[in-house]
Amino acid sequence: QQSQSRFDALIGDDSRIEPRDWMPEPYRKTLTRQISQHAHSEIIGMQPEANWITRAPSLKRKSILMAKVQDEAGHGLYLYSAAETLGTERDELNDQLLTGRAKYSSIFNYTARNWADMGAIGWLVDGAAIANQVPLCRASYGPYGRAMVRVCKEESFHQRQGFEILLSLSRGTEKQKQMAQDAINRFYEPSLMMFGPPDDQSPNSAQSMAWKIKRFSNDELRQRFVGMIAEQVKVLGLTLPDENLHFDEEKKQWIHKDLNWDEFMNVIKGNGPANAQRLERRREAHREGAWVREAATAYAAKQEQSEVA
Amino acid sequence: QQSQSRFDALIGDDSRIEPRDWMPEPYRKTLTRQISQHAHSEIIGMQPEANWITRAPSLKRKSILMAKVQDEAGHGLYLYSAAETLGTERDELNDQLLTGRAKYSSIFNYTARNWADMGAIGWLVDGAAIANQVPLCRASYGPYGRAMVRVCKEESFHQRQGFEILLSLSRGTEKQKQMAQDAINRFYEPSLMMFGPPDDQSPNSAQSMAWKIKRFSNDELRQRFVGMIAEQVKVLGLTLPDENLHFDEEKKQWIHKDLNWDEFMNVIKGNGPANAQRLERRREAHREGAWVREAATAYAAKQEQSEVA
Amino acid sequence: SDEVAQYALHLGDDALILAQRLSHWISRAPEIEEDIALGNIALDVLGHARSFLTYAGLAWDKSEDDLAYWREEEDFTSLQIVEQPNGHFGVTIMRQLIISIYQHLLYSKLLESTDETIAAICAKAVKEVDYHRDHSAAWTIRLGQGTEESAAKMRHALEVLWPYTGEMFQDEELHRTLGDVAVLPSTLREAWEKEITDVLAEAGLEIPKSGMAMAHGRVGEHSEHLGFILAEMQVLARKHPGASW
Amino acid sequence: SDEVAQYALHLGDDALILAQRLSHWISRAPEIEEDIALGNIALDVLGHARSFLTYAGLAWDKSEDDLAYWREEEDFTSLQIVEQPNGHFGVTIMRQLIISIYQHLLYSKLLESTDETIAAICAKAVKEVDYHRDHSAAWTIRLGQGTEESAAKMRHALEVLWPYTGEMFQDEELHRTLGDVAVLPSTLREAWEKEITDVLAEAGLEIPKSGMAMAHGRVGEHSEHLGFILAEMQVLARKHPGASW
Repeated sequence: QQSQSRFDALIGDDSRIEPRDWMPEPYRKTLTRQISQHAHSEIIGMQPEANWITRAPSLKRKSILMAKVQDEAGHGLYLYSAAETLGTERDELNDQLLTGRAKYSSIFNYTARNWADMGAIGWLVDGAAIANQVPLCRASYGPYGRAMVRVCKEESFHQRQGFEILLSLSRGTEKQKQMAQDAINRFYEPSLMMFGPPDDQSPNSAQSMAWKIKRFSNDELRQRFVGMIAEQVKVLGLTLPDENLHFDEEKKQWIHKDLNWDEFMNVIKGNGPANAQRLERRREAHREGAWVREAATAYAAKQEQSEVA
Repeated sequence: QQSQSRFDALIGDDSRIEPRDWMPEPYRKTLTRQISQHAHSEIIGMQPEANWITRAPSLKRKSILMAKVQDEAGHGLYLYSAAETLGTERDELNDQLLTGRAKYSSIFNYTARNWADMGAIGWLVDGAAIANQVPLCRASYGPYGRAMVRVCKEESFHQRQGFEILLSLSRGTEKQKQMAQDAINRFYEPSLMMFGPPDDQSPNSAQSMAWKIKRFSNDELRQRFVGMIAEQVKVLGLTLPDENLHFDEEKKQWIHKDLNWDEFMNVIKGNGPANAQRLERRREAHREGAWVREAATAYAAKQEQSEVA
Repeated sequence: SDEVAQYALHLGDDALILAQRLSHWISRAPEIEEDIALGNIALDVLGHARSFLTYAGLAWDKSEDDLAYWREEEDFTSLQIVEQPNGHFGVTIMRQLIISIYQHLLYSKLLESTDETIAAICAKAVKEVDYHRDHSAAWTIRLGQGTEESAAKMRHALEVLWPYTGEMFQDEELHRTLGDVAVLPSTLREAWEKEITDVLAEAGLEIPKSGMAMAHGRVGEHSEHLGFILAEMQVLARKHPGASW
Repeated sequence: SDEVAQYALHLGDDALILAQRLSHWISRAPEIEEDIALGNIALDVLGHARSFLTYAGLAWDKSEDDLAYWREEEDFTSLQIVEQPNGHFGVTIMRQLIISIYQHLLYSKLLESTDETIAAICAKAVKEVDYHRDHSAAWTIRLGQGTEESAAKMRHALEVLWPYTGEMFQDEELHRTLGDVAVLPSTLREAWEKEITDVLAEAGLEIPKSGMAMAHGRVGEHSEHLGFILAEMQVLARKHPGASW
């Protein structure tokens, strides 16, 4: 009870909870789920972009793309480490992913069908991710907040690179411009849905806000994001596939099209265009890599033994 | 001794030796080696052509090429069956191939680097094979001779298809013509070497001739072949990479360039451009297919048991 | 008509991409008999593709090769099931079982298509597809009941491929427009499910519980695999525009 | 000069094709740490490729992309060792060990190249290649001494790759022409053999007895793999001639 009040005080003070601190089990559980989902998203999120590394249309773009996908692997690692501080091992977290018990960001279950998707993913998907994540840098759990600081810094770099890809295409040939518009058309709605269901249908948000994990509601974040891209798309000379998108001066909010939440739920359930492929790729890497991990473990054990002897 | 004289009489009469007949061990051994080498050559020979199936430049050519490579698999099967009648099992023959104890035709250790190679392989390689094989249709060992009849019929069809590929290219664009000439340049010499070393350096030939396995000497066959292609190349409007190739009216023979027998021996030893690749592909297919063959065997055993029960 | 051509294109694209996938096995199969068998199937299926594409091309003054080599990914109308990677032998067999039962039902019904050419192509194709179906069913049973390893591999194959079976039964506007020329894909579902369930049951395999992937290959929305398939298939032809071979 | 450019092209092509092969591992490695490590190596090597190709292109008024995307197979001058398929992780590691020991020796010597640009590129590259060498040596030892399975896989990797090591030490006319600009490949052999033998010994592996494949990548005679690598690498760029990205 003393622990609980100390915890409440820390939260109340906007101080940070650290691994050694007592915390309520639901807080630990919620954070473990959220951080590991985030880590899984980074790892699965490598795939749509890795899909274009070998075909990148210039060496410069290939190099930037490789670096980006590699950064995502790095983010995955920090986040798994942060999650581990809450007491669940990485192997267990990975197992949750491979067996389908853990989720990851639904957006990565869409396919990266053309090169411009590398731009749209950077601009819209990373953009939405940043909008979500910047407030998380102040999340009440220390290791998570600190991991987020590093992640956000790199992500905003990625977002700019994505925007640049689209900018080059939009200033390119007619076909390139079409590719860019096509990619934006496909990623616009899914990226808006990355903020989660509307506030009145998001039951878990209130608790997360109270715990100062979450700082803004889904709709607040979505508003901020849509406002930003509505401006940026003009620079591209392209359009968002949302004819009536506008800022309602009276309500002081952006009015966007109705989002397809049925599709969203269906993708979350595992039925998106690429869920099966994404998970199978992870499982395959795990399966085919088993002998390597076993050998590394065996070797480490031998080394330890010979050091002891 | 009675057996030996009966065998000698059959050979003398140009009759056929059949599996149930007595035969001298060296005859059995020589034939087993020759037939299985021939079978291996068909199987390994699938690879340079299979390399272009997925990239064939028209659906018609793709279809013809697929059928051809498949025929080669079929020839491999007849020939393994013929070899098995001499008392060695296919598994053992295959093992000899995979472990490098058995040889196959050295020509398949060259790479198929461009589409025109599909033409050159058909015209020159299959052409040389036919020149070698037509006399084998009368080989003294019955099952071998009969297998050869079927093989030769299909091979001559393949040769014509190869010639047609080159003809289309030679009548095509400048680049296509160059491809065709390049392929001929690369396959000319290796195809002449398919008949084996010059007669004065071919120690085993005499015995094979006496046994009526071989009917013509290496040089005789090479002469016949080079005369044929020297004519045919004119129809293509292309050239053989052998400036001084001519028929010497006095010696009544074709004079061709000196062949690079050092290279030939080196390729036979395993050091050709593709030996390592060809064998590894076979080993890989064998390795990766092991579970399938095991399952088929296990299933067959279960079926047998349930029929007995 | 343009619609009939579009329909022929659907059928042709399925066959073309499937043949391309299958042909990769030639010289790599677990035993030589299977090099021949898979080669045969690939060859048959390529033949169907050529007939359908040639027929489709008539409406647009295009040859089979124009359609195969000079369209972009988004113009291909193949189902995503045929684009799925070969994987291990069991995956290829399972994919073949799924698609050949489907094609057998479809072509059988199309014998009564009011479009004579489509009916005629199917009349030849249906016999061949019947063999493909038998071949893949026999292997599915053999591997399903073979060893523990082979049974596990077949369960894996089924799990990986199942999400792409839903797309095969999606009705499109085109099918309705075409009426008796075409077959409404949804009408094949029941028979297909019964047939495959029977084979799987004999193999000791169960239909996975997983849902269906959102797949819209018919309108050019493909899996991430097709781009790689086409890059390889088209590379040589595209280096020589206008050439004959 | 044209010769210097040609030499830079050799070095650049080796690096480019190797980077292309390595990059395929990203998102497929046995553990995430290796996604990062192999990605790092690929990225370094791609960087070297870009420097060398940019430099080569100066002589011919071509950009790095002109050279990477618009040459045909026979114009590439890469060694066949870098074209070899990734295979299992052990094959990739062994290929990396072979090539990075080689590149480390080569770049170290090229620090004294009389061509300043080449020396400068190598000055940066040699430090990175040093890490690649350490990384692949550490894995070779770990896998060679790990389990029976991993040791068998490493023996297999070595056997499959060894025939392509001979080509690395072939002297060409070009090297003689260039004198102190270049390094005669044959002069690297002894040091390379010593270094790799030491690593292999520590890994419990033996140099295979197999001979060397006739390989002439430097004059555009490639293994059958390169065509497939280029088809994929160049497909998008070639669909948009003249476009900027």
